[in-house]
Amino acid sequence: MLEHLINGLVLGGTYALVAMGLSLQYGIARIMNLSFGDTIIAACFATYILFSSFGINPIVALAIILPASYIVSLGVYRLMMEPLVKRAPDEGALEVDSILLTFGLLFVIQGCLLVIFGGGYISYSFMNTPVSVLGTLVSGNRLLALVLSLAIGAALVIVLYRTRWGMILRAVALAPKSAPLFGIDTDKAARMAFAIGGTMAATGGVVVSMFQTFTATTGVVFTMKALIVVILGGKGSVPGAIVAGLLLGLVETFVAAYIDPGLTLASVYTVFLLLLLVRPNGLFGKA
Amino acid sequence: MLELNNMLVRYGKHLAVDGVNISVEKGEVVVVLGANGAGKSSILKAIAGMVPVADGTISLDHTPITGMPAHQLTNRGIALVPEGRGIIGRMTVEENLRLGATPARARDYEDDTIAQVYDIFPRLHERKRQFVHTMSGGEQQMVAIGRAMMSKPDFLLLDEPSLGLAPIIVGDMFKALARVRKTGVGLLIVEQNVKISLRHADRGYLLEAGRITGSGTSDELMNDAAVRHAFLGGDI
Amino acid sequence: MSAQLEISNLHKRFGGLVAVKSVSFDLKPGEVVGLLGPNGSGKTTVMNMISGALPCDGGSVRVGGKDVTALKPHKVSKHGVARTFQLVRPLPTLTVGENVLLSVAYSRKPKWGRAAQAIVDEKLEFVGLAGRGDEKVTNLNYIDQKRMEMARALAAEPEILLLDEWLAGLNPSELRIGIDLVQHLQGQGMTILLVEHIMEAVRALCSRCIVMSAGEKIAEGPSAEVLQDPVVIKAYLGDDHA
Amino acid sequence: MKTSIAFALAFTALALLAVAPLILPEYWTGVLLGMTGYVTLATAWALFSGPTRYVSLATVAFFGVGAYTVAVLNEVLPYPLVLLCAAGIGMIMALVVGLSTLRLAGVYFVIFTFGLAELVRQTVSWWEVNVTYTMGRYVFLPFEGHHIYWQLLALAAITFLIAWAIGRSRIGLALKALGDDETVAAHAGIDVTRIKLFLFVVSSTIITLVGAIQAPRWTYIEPSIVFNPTVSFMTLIMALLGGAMRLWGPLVGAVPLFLLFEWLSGRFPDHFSIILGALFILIVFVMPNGVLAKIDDLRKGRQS
Amino acid sequence: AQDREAVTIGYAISKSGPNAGGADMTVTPNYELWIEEVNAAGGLKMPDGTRLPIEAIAYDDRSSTEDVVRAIERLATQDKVDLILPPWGTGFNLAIAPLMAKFGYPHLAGAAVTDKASDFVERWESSFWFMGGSHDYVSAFTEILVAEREAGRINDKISMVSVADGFGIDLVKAARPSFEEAGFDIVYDKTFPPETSDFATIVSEASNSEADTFVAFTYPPHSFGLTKQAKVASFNPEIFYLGVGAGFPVYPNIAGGSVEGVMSLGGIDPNNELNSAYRAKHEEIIGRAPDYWGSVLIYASLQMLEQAIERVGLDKEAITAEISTGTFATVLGEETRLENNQLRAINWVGQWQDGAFVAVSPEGSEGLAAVQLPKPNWD
Ligand SMILES: Nc1ncnc2c1ncn2[C@@H]1O[C@H](COP(=O)(O)OP(=O)(O)OP(=O)(O)O)[C@@H](O)[C@H]1O
Ligand SMILES: Nc1ncnc2c1ncn2[C@@H]1O[C@H](COP(=O)(O)OP(=O)(O)OP(=O)(O)O)[C@@H](O)[C@H]1O
Ligand SMILES: [Mg+2]
Ligand SMILES: [Mg+2]
Repeated sequence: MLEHLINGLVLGGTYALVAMGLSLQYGIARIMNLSFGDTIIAACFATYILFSSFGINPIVALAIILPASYIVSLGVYRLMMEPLVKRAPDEGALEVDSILLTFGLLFVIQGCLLVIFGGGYISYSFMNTPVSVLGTLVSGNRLLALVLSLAIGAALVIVLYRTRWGMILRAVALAPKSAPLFGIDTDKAARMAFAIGGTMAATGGVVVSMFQTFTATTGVVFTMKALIVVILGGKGSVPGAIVAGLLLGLVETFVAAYIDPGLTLASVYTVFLLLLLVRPNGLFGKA
Repeated sequence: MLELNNMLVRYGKHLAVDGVNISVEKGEVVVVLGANGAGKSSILKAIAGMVPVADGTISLDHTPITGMPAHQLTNRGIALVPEGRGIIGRMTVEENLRLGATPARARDYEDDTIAQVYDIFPRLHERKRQFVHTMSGGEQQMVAIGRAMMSKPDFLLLDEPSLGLAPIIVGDMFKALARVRKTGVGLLIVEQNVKISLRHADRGYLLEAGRITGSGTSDELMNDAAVRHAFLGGDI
Repeated sequence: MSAQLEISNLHKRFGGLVAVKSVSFDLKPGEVVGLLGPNGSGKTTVMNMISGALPCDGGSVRVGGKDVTALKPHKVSKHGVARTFQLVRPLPTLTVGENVLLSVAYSRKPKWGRAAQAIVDEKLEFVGLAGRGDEKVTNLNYIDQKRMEMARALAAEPEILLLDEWLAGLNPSELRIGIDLVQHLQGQGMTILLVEHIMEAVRALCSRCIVMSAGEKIAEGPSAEVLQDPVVIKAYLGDDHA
Repeated sequence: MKTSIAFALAFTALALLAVAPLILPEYWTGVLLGMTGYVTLATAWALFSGPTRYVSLATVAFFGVGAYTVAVLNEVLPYPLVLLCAAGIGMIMALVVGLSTLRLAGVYFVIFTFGLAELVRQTVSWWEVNVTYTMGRYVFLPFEGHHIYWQLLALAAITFLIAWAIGRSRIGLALKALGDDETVAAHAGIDVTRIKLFLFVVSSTIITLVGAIQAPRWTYIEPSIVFNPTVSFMTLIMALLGGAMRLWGPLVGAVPLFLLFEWLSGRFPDHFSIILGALFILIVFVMPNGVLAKIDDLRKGRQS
Repeated sequence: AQDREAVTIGYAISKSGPNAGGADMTVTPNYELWIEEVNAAGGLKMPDGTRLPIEAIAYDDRSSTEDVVRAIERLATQDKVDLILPPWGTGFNLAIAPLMAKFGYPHLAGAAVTDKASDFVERWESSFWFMGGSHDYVSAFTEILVAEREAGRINDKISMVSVADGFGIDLVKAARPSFEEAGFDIVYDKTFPPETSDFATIVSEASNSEADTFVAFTYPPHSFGLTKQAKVASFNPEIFYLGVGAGFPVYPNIAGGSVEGVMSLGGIDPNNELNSAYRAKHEEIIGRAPDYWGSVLIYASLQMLEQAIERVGLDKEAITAEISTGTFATVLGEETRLENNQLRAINWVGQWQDGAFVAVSPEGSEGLAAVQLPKPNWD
């Protein structure tokens, strides 16, 4: 029981970690980023190359990959998203545009990865060492994912709900048209939110690459898992993303343990669908 | 002083504001009167940087501010309370107000100003934890004005502030605006409620189809036959 | 004569806030009644409960003797209730004419094709939008959008019309036009519940007024009397209007 | 008058398309087949999702269920009955889904439908693994490419007819209205729930049939093959590209996109993804509101 | 056809989409390697001794069945290629089988595991099946289990997991009766969805089951994930058998080097020089080593095709007949031949021994390494 609880939280930590970035990008920058998972995979590959070809430890690699991904995301936003945001007459139009655009971006990233690395499975071993948590052996790298996601999540929640800067970000998320009247530079806020979201995707990628087998084409899986978590948590709600991520991790683990591993995903989706029916705006979403 | 010089606003081919000259001094209340669609809102939006100015200039204390983005204008001391209020429905009253103090010029006074706003609109104080979108129309209008005051503006632009307010609140609000004005803020008000707005204004402009067709002090306008006919609706 | 609209003990809670507290009143056929009250006193909420937009937490709404309390808006509309909204709500992807046509097509006596078009034209003309049916609604200015909304409500051939601050935002001369329009409807025998903050309009239109404050009915009676009532002055009108 | 000309034109086009496999080489029949499949999917999708703006990613759930029905029943029942069963199952599923999702809006609906498709796939997998003990199923129906193509073409024609009829009826108007503002629509007397449900069922049934008709082409069927989420995405993208609010929009999106995919995957098999993605990005920038809107713009531009 | 200047060979393969990973490991590199080698030698040798270079046409099927079917139609009727090489995967090979038969192309289904090969051979006479069926793999493995039990090294309990797709289910369906008939007790038997990436619970349940034998019919991501989790949880059963992926050259890295004793499908004979030469060549040209199971079989099928052409020319029917009845020298051995259009000279079980994945249960050939059990500790 305790063992499953811990395993579930550890698994959920990964989901939460991956989803928070998307929550920022979608909630604040209002970009429905279908290439989010491919950003994660790109970071996985970067970590793998740094590790296997240059012998750089993935933890150290974070110091290279995070700034790089921030800059790249910023560039992507400036270059591709900003024109769309500028021209969008309403939110619906921006949503459609961003879906189409990031769908294209997804293919570009995936295509580049395929050309450079081929389609094969990549996996390596780092921090795959057992750590005992209350008697349960969990792998170090997965534990790292949980710890990171809780730490980042806590930091984000504090920033968003306790600082003016966070309030500004939320204001942009909630009322982009009105925000300038408050003296808020909406472009800047959206840009930063998008870039931070991208950086968090990269963080997720670095950590995930340590334990998960990936290929150039597995990004979609992450995008979809992240979207599910974001939506279940409630659009734009960071605490929601964390709770939803952990919840799904627990559901998966308990179903695998007590019912049938064959039903893990089915039950994740069932829980997701049922909760949405009860709370049509997600766990933490506002009606 | 806030000064519009031959300002033009266009929506596509449609010319909504056709070369207007308007000026407002600090501590002055100026009202713009005009029929629906005359271009009143467009003027305010253009000053606040919410729509582009097609031609002409806007200057603030003789420095040109034409074409500045809205958030910078707020920091220069221009605050707009737009039609539709421009507040954040899914935040609480207090958050909206505090967020109103985002411009650097307003930060230091945040607590004082908020006390002042609560003093003027006690209802907001009662409801400070309520989400704005669940409030009644009139309550939301109060939040909007309060939020604008939070940015410590030199010039406050109000687009039909009395719209949908109960008479008692309209009265209170204009009294409150009079207090705001006493703090040295210049007010540019667009109103349909001609009687009460002229009563509180120093000067006014008449706008017809995007052009200024008349101007004068409140008393002059109040007694002007054309104004009485068009805006004071004869006998009502 | 029995009441056209009969509201008894209506109740509505939003979380901890009681927005409407056992409010009761009746409208007789052909009456134009003002529903007044300070901002946030629950007027729109009452209208929403009548039209079915919000479920009631208690009490009942009867239209022409039939209980419509638990009905959805589309069912209520079939009992002859139509409304406008406090903030205009045009349907932007439809043209002006289509906005109105919609009501015709789904009214109690639905029509489609030529017959429907005739009604649309008639209603547009009535509100002063003759010949503008093909324009985009978003191109209409504020007052014309309000007119369109009125036409849309009328196109359902209702017996009861709920007008939520339909006259707000009009300048005095426009207001005159608006008042004439409502008076015209009154002349046709329409029963109207009118929420309005413009006293000129209330005085001109309403034979009777109901005043709410903080969710409760605080006064009811002939307009002239109600508007002199010190309680109403204190809660709603303020000394300026006294 | 104009309608009858349009009908004559459409009929001629249909006739030409119908005889095409007799003239064209087999490969082009295959292309037409795939294209007609997507045109039908996109048009059926837009039938519901276009005007209501409920962006559905459940396409593949219905598509896959259609294919699976054929896989399960093709040796038990005569083919027409199999199709009928598929349609029936699709219809019932759409009713259940429709009834349960009516409260959801916007992106919540989008992701819900995606989750739904995944749930269906997981459930079918689990069922096959644990209950029927068969993972892959075989469909040995004596159909060649052009047989399948003709069926799809007929279905496409019917779909267009339905879409056209709905667009002209008061249901079409109601749909647009509730896409704009459900509250207003309800106050105008529209039973919002019923109409949404009706359209969802019609659209989903057609989608189910597309899956059913296409299944015999693959001989072997397993969940990962027929519940491939790409189908949902492609359908959505095609409809949005052409313009989901218009009758011809999905077609105008599906045809060039399909041909483009085909050409790219043949011409640049190793760089397919990159080029496709780049083109997509370009399209978003050049044709913000879909191809038809762009054409409209251009036409207006020339006139003035 | 004497005036021709080249032989066109077409294929459609998953270069993108979920199948790209599998295709990129076992199939595509071998096609590229073979074509490069043949062309480097001047081309395919014809019966008259001339050589014709290969012109390859490759399409991406984007992991979609509809696309692979259309690509075959395109190759056959539009490009009118001389020969078509098959795609990756059981489902895709079945999807194109009717077309290959219809257009008369020999169909050398390489990356496809099916127990129905005998039926398919009758249905599609020009089809050839190179990977055997699940029964073959399972019964070879069962024999090993029985021997181990008799030697007293393992108990009679087995815990077994499988991935819920065609491959995993076929194997597990064959395994259940096979293990049970051999007197084993399957104490844990679960199937998980292919998207699963976390194996903590599965490993912990399996390790609680007291079985000495752990069997996983899985794909590479799962095989890798199970390995990592087993190491973390110190789950070290006497027999640790995994599906696809455990025979990949990268596998030792994933397990942090300690792979000794892990078993899987396939395996090679380290003393087979043809095979060693092939591996060296693969590394040289493709830049990485081939896997120890499918690659060899795919490459062998290409060699058979090459030799058949040398004997009978480019006539498709003649090639089909030759492959069906001829004897060929391949990386599998000097005398490779098909039985009823199926390759049987397959190494059914392999095991990591001293850093190499060696065959411990080949069918009817020598060079058998002995099984070494129990599996030592992970590190
Ligand atoms: N975003 C826009 N796009 C196109 N035309 C617009 C836009 N905003 C306003 N207009 C048009 O410009 C003109 C002036 O509009 P504006 O809103 O400034 O008028 P107003 O005097 O404020 O009227 P009201 O009293 O109705 O608020 C109107 O004809 C209006 O239709
Ligand atoms: N959906 C809701 N959730 C929570 N509170 C609500 C909701 N709708 C209304 N309220 C509250 O109920 C009270 C009554 O609101 P209502 O809109 O009926 O007022 P009103 O009398 O129409 O005011 P106004 O004249 O300003 O339009 C207000 O205090 C408002 O904040
Ligand atoms: Mg205005
Ligand atoms: Mg109200």
